[in-house]
Amino acid sequence: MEVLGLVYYWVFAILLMIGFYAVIAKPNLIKKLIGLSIFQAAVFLLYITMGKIEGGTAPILRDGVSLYSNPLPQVLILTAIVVGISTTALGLGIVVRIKEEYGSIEEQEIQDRDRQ
Amino acid sequence: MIVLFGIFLLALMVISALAIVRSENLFSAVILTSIFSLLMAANFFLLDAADVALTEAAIGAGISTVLFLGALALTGEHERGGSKNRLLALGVVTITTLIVIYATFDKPRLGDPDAPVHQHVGPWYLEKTPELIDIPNAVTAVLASFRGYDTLGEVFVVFTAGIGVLFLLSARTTRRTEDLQANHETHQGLRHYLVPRVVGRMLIPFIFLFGLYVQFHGDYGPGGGFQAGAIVAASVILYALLEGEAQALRALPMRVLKGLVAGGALLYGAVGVAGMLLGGNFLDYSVLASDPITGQHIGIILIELGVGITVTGVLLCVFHAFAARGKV
Amino acid sequence: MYYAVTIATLITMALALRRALLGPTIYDRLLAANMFGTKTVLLLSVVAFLYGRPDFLDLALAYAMINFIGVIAVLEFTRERADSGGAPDNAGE
Amino acid sequence: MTMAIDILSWVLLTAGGVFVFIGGLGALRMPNLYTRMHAASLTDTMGAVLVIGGIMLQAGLTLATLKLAAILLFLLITSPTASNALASAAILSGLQPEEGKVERRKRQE
Repeated sequence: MEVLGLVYYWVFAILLMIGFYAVIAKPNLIKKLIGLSIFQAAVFLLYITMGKIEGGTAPILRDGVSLYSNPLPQVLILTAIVVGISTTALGLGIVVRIKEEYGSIEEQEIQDRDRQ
Repeated sequence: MIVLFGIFLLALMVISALAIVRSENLFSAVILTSIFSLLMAANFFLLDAADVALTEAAIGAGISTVLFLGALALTGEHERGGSKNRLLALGVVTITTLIVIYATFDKPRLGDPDAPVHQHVGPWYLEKTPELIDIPNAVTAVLASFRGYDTLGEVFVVFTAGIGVLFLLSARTTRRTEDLQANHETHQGLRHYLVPRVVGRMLIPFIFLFGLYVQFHGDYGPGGGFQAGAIVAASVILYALLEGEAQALRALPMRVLKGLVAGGALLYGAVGVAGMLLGGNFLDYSVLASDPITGQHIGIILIELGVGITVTGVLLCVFHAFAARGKV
Repeated sequence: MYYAVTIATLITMALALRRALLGPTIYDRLLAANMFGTKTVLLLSVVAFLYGRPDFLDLALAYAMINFIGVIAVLEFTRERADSGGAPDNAGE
Repeated sequence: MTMAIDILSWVLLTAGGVFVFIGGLGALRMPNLYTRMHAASLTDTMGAVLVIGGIMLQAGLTLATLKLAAILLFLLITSPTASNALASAAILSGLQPEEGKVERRKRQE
């Protein structure tokens, strides 16, 4: 049980780094944004994992239940998801403009055009 | 047992995340992202975060896919080159993963009630919610009342991001304006798919109604302005997909949408200022009515409404900005 | 009994994920994604009862509605791509 | 009476689980898109009806049953629609259903 309780954190680490890999190693800008959203999702997972209490239930109070999970991480992540999609949309907007100006969304080609 | 289910879902998540990064076609990457989001929401639900799971459901499965596809339609779906400096990146990533995993050994195990995170304000919120605010959903209470400033900030971030997208994508290039008339007839949405169109039309009012339910039931069950905004936006987006852009814009013109974006944020701020004028602090709802608890209820309903309006407006504006650039 | 259904759903999710990874066409992936959505709805409804909190069925309801939009969006996208003359089946790789 | 309802709901849940699993297996093992779609969409609907029916029996006459009925209604409407749309999109894109062994043999005869 001790080890099982840590698996969530390991998966957090792995997902975080999968997203990070896409951001640093993939030349395609949209792929980078997808990687960024995986990265983001990993952080969400970490917060929600920390908020869980063994034997607790979701923090919507009702009679006969005394143990609830921590509501605070949930509040932070709830807003962060919506903010996340808005900022991703902004990123996509920038990518679309780059495509229109440079004719490409591959990092290398954009840099080549800049050097010309 | 539930923990094992969670771990199984996590394993599927890792597999799908790897597949997303490896796939060379961005279109299939986006489809896999929607699967990833479903897994994420299921996991949130298993971890007792019903509100968060509802948000992920409303955003991840529908709107996020639509936005990515909208961007793909404009930029092309094929990734060209392979990775640059692949080995270096892999090395960095592997080492960092190992360091983070090493750090997790100091973390409290999953669900430990003595973890530091549960010692500070969390229990206080749970204890005081029935007394000070008297609504069952502690998440809504913390979101809208205890941490109203935070949420105000988040709403303004969403607001700013929406303005940013409009700013980037509204500027028309000359070529596109000419195409507007020429292409108008051909882009009629999914009109020639009869079955989805008929069924979709039937579903739209129910999705809208469900959005309103989530909005106003947020004090008692999972829900609130953020989720409701996304669901209502999704229903309008469905209409736009089925009947075509132009028809959706005729029903809800851009003018109205921009009004919604600003109006929701203003409503939120106005509730705060109203509290000040009535002699309380900024965003203190207790003074809004003669009895503090009723005041809290009124305040929460109003600011959730503000959040919902802004989120709907921003998501729809963003959707139209992408769609208009593709089709016009 | 809920456990049996949950396990069956989870295994089916794994199978659907495998189909989504294999492809070969985008329609296969889309089929898998759609299946995944239905399975998530079932999983959430069953787990809501497993937890003894049936008030969380709202979530499953949300999924049943929203998932449809994703499929329609992808279809709209493929239709547009076919209109603009892109080869329809090159997504298979 | 409760015993009978319990047994009935267990039977429904188990059968639903079996259908769901068969659907997954079919979607993975069938040879081409249209057969996979056939396997997946049929069992999707049937599995959903059985599982949600089973839970409904457990829930009894409460608000939860009403919500489950709504979920079931939505699944029953959207799932076949999505399959139909998917199939027509695949056909329009030029993906032809393959001939099975039986047709091929018949044609040769």
